[in-house]
Amino acid sequence: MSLSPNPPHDPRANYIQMMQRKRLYGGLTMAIFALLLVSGFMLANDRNAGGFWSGLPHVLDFPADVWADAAPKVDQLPGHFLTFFPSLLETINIAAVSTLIGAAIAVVLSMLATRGLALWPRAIPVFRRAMDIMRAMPEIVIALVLIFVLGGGPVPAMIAITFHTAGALGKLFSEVNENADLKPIEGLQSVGAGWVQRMWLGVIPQVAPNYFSYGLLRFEINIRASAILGFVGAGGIGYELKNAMSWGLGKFDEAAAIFILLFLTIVVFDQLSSRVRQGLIHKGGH
Amino acid sequence: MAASDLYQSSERLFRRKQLIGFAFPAVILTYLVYVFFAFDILGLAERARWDNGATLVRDTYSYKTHVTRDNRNGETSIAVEGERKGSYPDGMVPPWVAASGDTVTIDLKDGHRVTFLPNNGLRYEVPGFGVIEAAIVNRAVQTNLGDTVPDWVSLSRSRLDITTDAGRVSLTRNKTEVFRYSFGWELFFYTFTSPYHGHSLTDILFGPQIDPTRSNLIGAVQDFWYNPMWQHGMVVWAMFETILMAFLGTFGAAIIALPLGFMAARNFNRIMPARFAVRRVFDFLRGVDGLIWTIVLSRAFGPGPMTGALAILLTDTGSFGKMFSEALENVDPKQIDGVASTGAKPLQRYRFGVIPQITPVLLSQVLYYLESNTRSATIIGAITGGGIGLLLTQAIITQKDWEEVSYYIILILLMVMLMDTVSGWLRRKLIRGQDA
Amino acid sequence: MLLVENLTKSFGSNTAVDRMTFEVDRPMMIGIIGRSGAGKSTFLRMMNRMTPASSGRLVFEGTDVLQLTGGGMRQWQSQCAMIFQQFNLVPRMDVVSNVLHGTLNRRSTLGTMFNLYPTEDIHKAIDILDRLGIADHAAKRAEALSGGQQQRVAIARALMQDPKVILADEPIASLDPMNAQIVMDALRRIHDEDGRMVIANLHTLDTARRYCDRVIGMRDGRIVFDGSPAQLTVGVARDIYGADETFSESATSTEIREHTGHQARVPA
Amino acid sequence: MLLVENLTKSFGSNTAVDRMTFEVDRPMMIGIIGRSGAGKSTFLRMMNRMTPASSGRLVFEGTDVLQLTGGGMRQWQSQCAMIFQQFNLVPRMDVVSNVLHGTLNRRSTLGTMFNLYPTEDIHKAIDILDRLGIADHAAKRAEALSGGQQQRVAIARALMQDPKVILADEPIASLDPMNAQIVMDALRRIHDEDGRMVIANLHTLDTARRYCDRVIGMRDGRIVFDGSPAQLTVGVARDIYGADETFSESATSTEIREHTGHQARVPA
Amino acid sequence: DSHGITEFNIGLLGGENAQDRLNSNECLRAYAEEALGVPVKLFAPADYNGVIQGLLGGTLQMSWLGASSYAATYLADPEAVEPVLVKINLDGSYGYHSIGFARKDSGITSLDDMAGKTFGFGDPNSTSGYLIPSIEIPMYKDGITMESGQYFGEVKFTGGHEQTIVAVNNGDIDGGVTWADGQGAWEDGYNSGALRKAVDAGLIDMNDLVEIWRSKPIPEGPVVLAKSLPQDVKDKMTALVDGLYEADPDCAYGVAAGDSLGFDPITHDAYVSIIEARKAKSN
Ligand SMILES: Nc1ncnc2c1ncn2[C@@H]1O[C@H](COP(=O)(O)OP(=O)(O)OP(=O)(O)O)[C@@H](O)[C@H]1O
Ligand SMILES: Nc1ncnc2c1ncn2[C@@H]1O[C@H](COP(=O)(O)OP(=O)(O)OP(=O)(O)O)[C@@H](O)[C@H]1O
Ligand SMILES: [Mg+2]
Ligand SMILES: [Mg+2]
Ligand SMILES: O=P([O-])([O-])[O-]
Repeated sequence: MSLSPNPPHDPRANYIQMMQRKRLYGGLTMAIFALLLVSGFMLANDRNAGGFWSGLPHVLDFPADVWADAAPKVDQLPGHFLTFFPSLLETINIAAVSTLIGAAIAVVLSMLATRGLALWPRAIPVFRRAMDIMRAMPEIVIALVLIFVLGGGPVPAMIAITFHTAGALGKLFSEVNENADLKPIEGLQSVGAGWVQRMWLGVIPQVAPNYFSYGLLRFEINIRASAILGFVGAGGIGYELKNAMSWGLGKFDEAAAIFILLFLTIVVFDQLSSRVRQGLIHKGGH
Repeated sequence: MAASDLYQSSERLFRRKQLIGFAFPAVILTYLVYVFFAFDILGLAERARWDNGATLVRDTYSYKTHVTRDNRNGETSIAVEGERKGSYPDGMVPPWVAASGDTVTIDLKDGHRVTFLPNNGLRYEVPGFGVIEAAIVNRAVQTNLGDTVPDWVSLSRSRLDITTDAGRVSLTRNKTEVFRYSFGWELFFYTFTSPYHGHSLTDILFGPQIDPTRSNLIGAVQDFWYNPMWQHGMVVWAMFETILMAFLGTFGAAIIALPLGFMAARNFNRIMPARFAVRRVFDFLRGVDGLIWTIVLSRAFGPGPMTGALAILLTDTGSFGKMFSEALENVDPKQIDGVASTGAKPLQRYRFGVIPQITPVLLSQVLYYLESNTRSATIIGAITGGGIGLLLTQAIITQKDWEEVSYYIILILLMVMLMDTVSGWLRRKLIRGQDA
Repeated sequence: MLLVENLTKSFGSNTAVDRMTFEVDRPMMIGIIGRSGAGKSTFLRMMNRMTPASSGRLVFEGTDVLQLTGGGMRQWQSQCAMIFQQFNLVPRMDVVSNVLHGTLNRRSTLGTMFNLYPTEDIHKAIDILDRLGIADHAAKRAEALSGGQQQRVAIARALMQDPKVILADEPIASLDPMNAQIVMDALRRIHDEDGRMVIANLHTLDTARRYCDRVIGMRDGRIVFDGSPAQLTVGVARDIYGADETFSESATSTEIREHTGHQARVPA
Repeated sequence: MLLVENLTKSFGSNTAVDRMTFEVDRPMMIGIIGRSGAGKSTFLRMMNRMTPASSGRLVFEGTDVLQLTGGGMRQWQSQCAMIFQQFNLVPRMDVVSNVLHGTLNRRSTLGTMFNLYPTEDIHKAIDILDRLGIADHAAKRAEALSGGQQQRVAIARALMQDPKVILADEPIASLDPMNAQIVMDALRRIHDEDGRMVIANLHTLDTARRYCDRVIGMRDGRIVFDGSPAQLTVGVARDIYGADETFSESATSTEIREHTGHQARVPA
Repeated sequence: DSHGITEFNIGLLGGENAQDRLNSNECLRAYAEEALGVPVKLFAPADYNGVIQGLLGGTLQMSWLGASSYAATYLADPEAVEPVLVKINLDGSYGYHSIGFARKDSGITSLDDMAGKTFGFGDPNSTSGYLIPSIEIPMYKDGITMESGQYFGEVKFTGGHEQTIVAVNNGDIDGGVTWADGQGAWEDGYNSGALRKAVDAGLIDMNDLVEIWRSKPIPEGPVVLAKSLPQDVKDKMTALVDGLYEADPDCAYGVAAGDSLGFDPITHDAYVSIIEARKAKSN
């Protein structure tokens, strides 16, 4: 009763053949992957100063040192919190501003790069490439270069993170845009609305919840990024942490205080953003 | 409803919308203004050193050759970027340098010409300005400039510095130095010490044997690989180490996070406190950033790629653990029921009821992280001492080898984009073609 | 006042509209019929300048609107309102805002982004909604309305443009017969009362016959019929639709007659 | 061979199955009917040990299966195959693999982890698929099959278990009438040819009447009818469903009769 | 002869391009491999702390530290490393100075003019870039402290010697400290040190800068070996580095980061005062 164009010969043999082929490919893939993993591990182990197995028992040495230095000075923690709070604020500000500006740029870029929305459809590949490059650029690269020109402080970090954020969010936003309903936009086009009006009134209301959700996620990532950039001289809490950590024994109490501050901030924003996003997604219905 | 009521309610509606429409940007604008002052943007504009920026940009596409005369013994040396590794061997001079006796003439471009005169003298013909002559007399710099020193000349008793569009000249008691800028990345393929310097590709491939001890191909590749200025071999290794860190970290984390994900998923672990504990562990691993893990781990494992890989592994175990457990909480129980109803053992239930469902989700998340971890590995490498990130940050911090900086940046961009492409390709390939 | 001359549109090798030519000398209600793929939508979209024409002229009151670009083109669009089968409203916005979108071309971009519409425009929007019998829904989101109500909002938006021409692309195809009638009545009333030209793509013959002053039949991109509704015999219809003798009009009728049994067969 | 005695299941204060008692002395095809919430699914799930019973006994061939634990329980599950309304296959795996899941209980955990099954099992799986008329789809992913085909794969998986009992929980509720008939025919044939006991929850009276040897009617967790299909009169049915006089069987019929007009009304 | 060790890792302190550091020390690596008969590897972490952690964790066996970095290692674990050699300058001394400097056009000529201004340190683990100035500058006159907002308007770490120089030159900070041998002409950036390197790189024009402060001589940092190494390994490595200048001056130039008279033995006692200083700066 089969209507298939190539009538079945022997389903048993066919299947076994297919299964063996699949098993071969699957096994080969797994073997290559395992080989890569194991040889990669051995290579990394070899090129590392200390070996993995010999280092494993000492994993807690550093935390133990920190603990031994900081625990007796626990009474100073609140004071340290107060001292370093302004730096934390700077870190959060860097993240917030770069998320805001980066998202704004991303909105425009993503629309210019989405088929159906683009102002210049021929230039879509240009904007796509541009976003790829912005996204591929690690923040630290831009920050360090800018520090040379602009001097230390929050601004190089802010620009660096903004740049990367624009690329990263741009890609996500354009994925959201692809799913936007084009009908309202055509409707607006038919009344003679300009491009900005079409985007603002026709697209933004549709995609805003998704934008917002991705923006929040990015904000959380950017807090880490801005803390990290402090390590290379871009100010904020990362700068303080690096100095205290570098000094080591004698200032581990400060390091611990800064670490706790930073950790709590990250966790709080992480939880906050996942709550809000959950809410958005459930409310938005998609 | 009467028309006037409708009018009013609509006007109210629009007033409210306008209010929101203004309040929202206003709040953001206020915040930006606050940050504008908190970050001292105005002061920044003053402090910004655009000349540094110009140096940076110029260095990325050009290089300078130093012609240096040691004023104590009168010897002249020529070196690219003033580095020993870029020194011209004895007897070899670039075409724009002419030496006759004690006099060395250096032809900067556009009619600029510098001459090293005997007795530590210096003569610089600047088109459209005239001739600047200077010498060390009684251990002090003497010039023909008189009182009118143009602003592109910096003069003190012990030092003269002239900066023009064509190059730079400096004169001190110890040495006289001329910098000539040329376009390109000089010595990118071979330094002067290599016999292959100055040979074209066709020469090397098809020409007669250049180095009697090695075949052309082998010698050319070796000397390129070990080029002492650019050190391509080391750079390639560094890129490889970076990718290795990302690869080991990402997949190691995925392997560890999978069983832990089950322990944190509501539908697979009924013991609330255990679930809670595992989740807090995830939060902790994630919250302590990879960079801090790097520092913590470098005590036990020392500098190197393994330390970086482990740092990525720890952070990502947190991220994956959270994502995996969420994916697990969304699995379709019907499939598990179906497998369970045949009398399958618990492991078999996971293997056939759960794994096929979550693999596409997990795989796509893991592969997405692979690309982003290549970027993280670049940063982490800058701290632990490994990979392209270290080379890059160090080159930037020493603030002179901007051409190397741009070389590294280009390589990093290519590397990340490559990883993006690879992970995207794998994602499409595996998730479409993959079967349990 | 409207002259269409050799208007042609090709998509690659496929000619969607083929040397279409006709003239209209006074505002009237025109129905365009033809089977799916005949080029009806393409013609309307070219007229509204949403799709660029391949060749030909489309002269309205002395101006070749196909030559307009940029602001001039957008101004023409604002004079030539379009109503879509799927309404094409902004679903998450309230009804009045959707109607006010009809004024976008006249207002500054920045002002419209902040919802700064003049009060008289808001009043006018309400008046139009009132005229179409849906003023009570003014503050609701468009997506909360039924299909027929949404289509009336779309008509209100068109009227808000104060257009000289209203183009309607199968305005009732997504509607049930009850709502279809309300919407067609509204369009006819607008024509009668305001004297605007209305060009409507219709997929049902009886609608065309009942509401239009002139009917144009298209087949494979070409005009194959152009005449009064009375001239539209079953034979002519068979020609237009390329149907054989089994063709029966009632199969596509949307008119609400006494025998409600047919309702279930109205194409969705 | 099967004795159910005072079998009870409570969810909190809600008693889903209430002192259910019946006995079966030889393999037969039993249909359980009753309206939604009557406890049909709960009974099957208790029998398959997917849901633990609150109290009572369920003795099969001398063993109280409710007392089994661990391996013994899983072995019982493998002898008592279950077919679900939603098929509950692994959609991303191929059909044969899904069928082979029926052997999981017999095989070592390690081997199955890597999808290693004996060749004779694979052959047997294909033979079973052949018997059910879907051998051609053996290599396809389960999700690529139609509902009726998927349900037949589920039956194949059940047969692969070589069970003494097959439990089927509304096996045709997700299927169109055509596929429903194919699936029910297959179940009946399995009973007839292999002599396995089949217990099926059904939501349509005529299916129960047509395919079963014995029908059990449940209401609010209790057995309110237990007899032959012939005894299942409209009055009894009204009792079981708690319906009034307007109850008409044909409203839920899935049988494909000559007057196809009814097809459209079959619940989806 | 494996001496009971299977590998030998050398840590290279920052201050120069990692690539160049690895390259300059490649010859030392090869000599060491030859002498020890086990694989020898070079590691160039980004900052001082990377090397310190490696020595403390026992993953690095040798390094040329700064005095303060040695003190940090010693304070964290006195049993980790021992100093064996120190670099000798061309004039036979083994010290250098911390130099305070500012832009000439800022009008600052001494610490007296720095009141209310921004002051920059380098790396927290640097002797000349932090430890010594942080102790000696407050001794310059009454009322100077190194707390932000007291005598100086702000005190911050730039991250390293190079960054301090660029920051002062840019005007990001008004004054800063870095290291120099203090010999030769100011206009050249002295004979050696971070200023000289910056001049050579064309980053700064010394005519734009003025010296505003100079520390007492600071002892050059020691070459250290892990204490846990077998004695013969220690002896071999000490002899190797000690004799490097005589055996291969080019290699010594690279390892000692410039012209020197090579390395001479030194002991822990030379750094006792630095260790005390560091203790004083800890919380
Ligand atoms: N954007 C496009 N690209 C390519 N071909 C198109 C495009 N739009 C329309 N066409 C083709 O042009 C022809 C006319 O299409 P059009 O939409 O105008 O027909 P229609 O009469 O409106 O039909 P319907 O009743 O289905 O709306 C069809 O063959 C269609 O496939
Ligand atoms: N897991 C559970 N938790 C709580 N109550 C349950 C659970 N499963 C079933 N019930 C309840 O038990 C009762 C019987 O449910 P059961 O699913 O057995 O009914 P059914 O006869 O199969 O109905 P249907 O035709 O809808 O499948 C219902 O009241 C139901 O709400
Ligand atoms: Mg159409
Ligand atoms: Mg049920
Ligand atoms: O410790 P330093 O070498 O930076 O003075």
